[in-house]
Amino acid sequence: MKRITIISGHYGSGKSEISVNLAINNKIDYLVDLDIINPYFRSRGLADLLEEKNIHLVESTIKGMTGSDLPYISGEGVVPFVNPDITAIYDLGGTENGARVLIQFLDRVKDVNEIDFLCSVNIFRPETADVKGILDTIAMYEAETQLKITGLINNTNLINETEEVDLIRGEKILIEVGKKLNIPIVYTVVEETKKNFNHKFLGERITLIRYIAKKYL
Amino acid sequence: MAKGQIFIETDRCKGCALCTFYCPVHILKLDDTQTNAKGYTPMVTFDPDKCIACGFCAIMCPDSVITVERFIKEAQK
Amino acid sequence: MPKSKIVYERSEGLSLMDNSYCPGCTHGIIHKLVAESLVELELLERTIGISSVGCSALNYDFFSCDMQQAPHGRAPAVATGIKRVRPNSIIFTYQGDGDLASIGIAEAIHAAHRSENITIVFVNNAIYGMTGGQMSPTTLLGQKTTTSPDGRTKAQGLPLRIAEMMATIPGATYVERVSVHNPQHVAKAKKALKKAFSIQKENKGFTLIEFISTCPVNWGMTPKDAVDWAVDNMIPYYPLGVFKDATVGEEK
Amino acid sequence: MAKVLMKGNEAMALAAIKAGCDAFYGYPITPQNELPEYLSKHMALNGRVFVQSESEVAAINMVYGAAGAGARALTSSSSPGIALKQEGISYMAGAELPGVIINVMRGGPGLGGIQPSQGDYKQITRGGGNGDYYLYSLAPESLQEAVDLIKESFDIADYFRNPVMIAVDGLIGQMMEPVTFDNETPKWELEPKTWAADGDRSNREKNVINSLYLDPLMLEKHNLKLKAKYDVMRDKHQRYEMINVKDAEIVIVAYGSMARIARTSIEILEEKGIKCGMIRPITIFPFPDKAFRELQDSVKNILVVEMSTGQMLEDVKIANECERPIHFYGRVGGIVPEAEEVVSQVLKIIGGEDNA
Repeated sequence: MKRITIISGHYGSGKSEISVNLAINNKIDYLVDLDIINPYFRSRGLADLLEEKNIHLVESTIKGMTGSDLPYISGEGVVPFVNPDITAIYDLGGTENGARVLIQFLDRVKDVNEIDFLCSVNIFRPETADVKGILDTIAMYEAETQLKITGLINNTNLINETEEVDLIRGEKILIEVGKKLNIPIVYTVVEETKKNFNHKFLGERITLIRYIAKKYL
Repeated sequence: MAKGQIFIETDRCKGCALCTFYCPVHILKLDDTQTNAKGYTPMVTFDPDKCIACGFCAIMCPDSVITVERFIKEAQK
Repeated sequence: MPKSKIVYERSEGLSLMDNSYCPGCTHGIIHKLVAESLVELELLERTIGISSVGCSALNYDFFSCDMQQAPHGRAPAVATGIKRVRPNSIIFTYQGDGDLASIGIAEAIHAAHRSENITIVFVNNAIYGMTGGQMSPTTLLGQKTTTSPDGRTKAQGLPLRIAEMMATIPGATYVERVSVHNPQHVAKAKKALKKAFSIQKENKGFTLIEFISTCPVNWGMTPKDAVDWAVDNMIPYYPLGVFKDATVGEEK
Repeated sequence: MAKVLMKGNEAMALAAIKAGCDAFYGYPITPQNELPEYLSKHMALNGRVFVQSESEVAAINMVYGAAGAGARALTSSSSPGIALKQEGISYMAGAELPGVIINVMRGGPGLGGIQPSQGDYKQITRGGGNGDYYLYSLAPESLQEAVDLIKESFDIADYFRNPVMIAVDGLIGQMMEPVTFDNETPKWELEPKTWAADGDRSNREKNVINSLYLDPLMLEKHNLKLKAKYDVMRDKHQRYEMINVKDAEIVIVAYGSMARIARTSIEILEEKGIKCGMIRPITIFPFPDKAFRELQDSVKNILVVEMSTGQMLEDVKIANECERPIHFYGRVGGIVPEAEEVVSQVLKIIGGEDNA
């Protein structure tokens, strides 16, 4: 895992849950919530949990504004880019607007090689249901951020209705995407409730615990 | 000799008298001796032979009660 | 008997019902012009008019085309809703100064802003006629109304010049102010309306014709005095003319 | 089309397209923004109309116009925006125009907050604007139900010539769930819209869309005609779901997201050996009072659970006709009650600690 991981993807591609799981599992220093798109289900709602885990949450300039749609981005978001001792995960909002937020910090990046810019893909999202849709989405993120996507996350799921064959089908599509762009599948996400999926998926497996949306599902 | 004539739907006239001020040959007036179906004193022509069929009265009538007919001279045919 | 021809008659764009306006109110003249323009341009059968709130609220009965009655000030929004789903229809709103210049100013500006293919017939008589003669945004300085009993002062706002203002909106295609105070100006006003409807027919965008109109009853004058008062007092403040014509030079 | 994973607001938008919605007019407000955003892209692709208006007031009046011209029109908003739309909604009801309004509720009053709420219950079920009218109001509990009801809602609106309100809270708008758009939904028998002022007068007399009746006798006649329509809705078109009510000792009344959470409460109570049922209103106007007549004698208490301070409570009291004690539990401010909170409230009632 590189020092900085930026996670992009359409809303519903699981960015926030993946960010929180990765941060907790890998004892990351900073979780930067740059999601100005979703008013609900954001990692900033987990301030207490993250503090307990010693993860510094960077969110709005107004602390504790879980219920806010004011898009105040904290300047603290730049810290991981300038301090080489800090590990961080950046959680972007869905859509091109969400990706655009990142641009303000990019001129402070010292070494691009320290950054993984991942795109999380769920083939059950209509926009990313096939190779073309995914390529278009990635092209859009790259155009907005002027950063190259360095890897893919296979987050194929229908929440509780996910079957192992779905993830395998998602993987096949992502392999094709990876070939075209010459990038790997870095992670495959399997919900903890689906531990029995034995298939050896490409990339590291994230056994996902739903921290954010669990109680409503 | 009249160049035309006007027809007035007397019962629709509201007696506002606007037409009377714009008639260039001054042949229109309100008729104080009668009231129409609406209760207004309607407009009448008192000297129809002078009508030049200019249409000004009809153009200025807010209630579209005036129809204007222009005579066509045989020579112009 | 000499032969003859009809040179002026009641427009078929008007319904058979008598209009309900007070004697001498120039609303009636403006209605005729709208009706005649639509008939002469052969647009009547595909026209939908939007009645607003004010003295003209009932004019859905006076025109012979399809009509929809709108809430106070919202006629341009209603017109937008219709035009977008019925792009081949011809849409006009008929709004007074209370309706358009006050409560409905946002809807009017944004219809122009989006360059909606609609025509606004804006009737400015400087007063709220229907509700009993209150001050409107276009009431003149010094003019007495039931809510400016000592005459309008600057503190109540300087009268709004709607045509000039609408002409500044980039999306507006054609904006003209006209008057109906004599037969010559009635003819000019009709020409302006026909131009506006023609622009709409060709899908060239938003058009607004402002009419200087009268209110003999609330102004407390005879119909003819009201017309003269409008000429002497309104036209100097609300000058007549074309304020915007985005179609100029287009043909070349 | 198999199942896809969609966000509530997107799913509702696509359902409207599938329902043959001709035009959308709307204005941004959280938490429903994904709905117009989705339609801004997809309406045009389907040859339909999308307009972002200058205000909610303008948006609903555009819907009023389009509906008057015979089109299937939609608008969406959230609570404060719905309040602004009441003018046009009242005109639509008065002029007997169909149309669909989606309300993704957030907390209030005033600017309130952006988190989920059911605080608009009265705004939705009492007409909302001026005058004597009601909206047929549907309150789905899941994205699938929202999709199916929206697909049907345009038919319902056309059938009654009355606006239909889709009442969901922010949670339904924002959550992700698998949905399919292939479910068969009821098709209503609809008359051609010969009344529409659509600007095609070639084969008919002129049409007028209007809600103005200056003659009191005419207006009374019109009001009674509208009432007859609402009576038909009350008599024949109540919708509700009875969950686990057989032999239940207590019954929860909850709708929308709240019902979804109460389902979990019922499961937890079942494990504790307590038989708890639920009446889930699907229409909140007409309120499903018939459901209360189906309850058995085993039901000793009723618990109303809402994300409000008791907006639906009165309707339950009226429907209950003083048959049973009624208790209430609610959270407000955008806080969604947890299933366990509802469970402990039920335990209190059964233990005699909560007097209705």
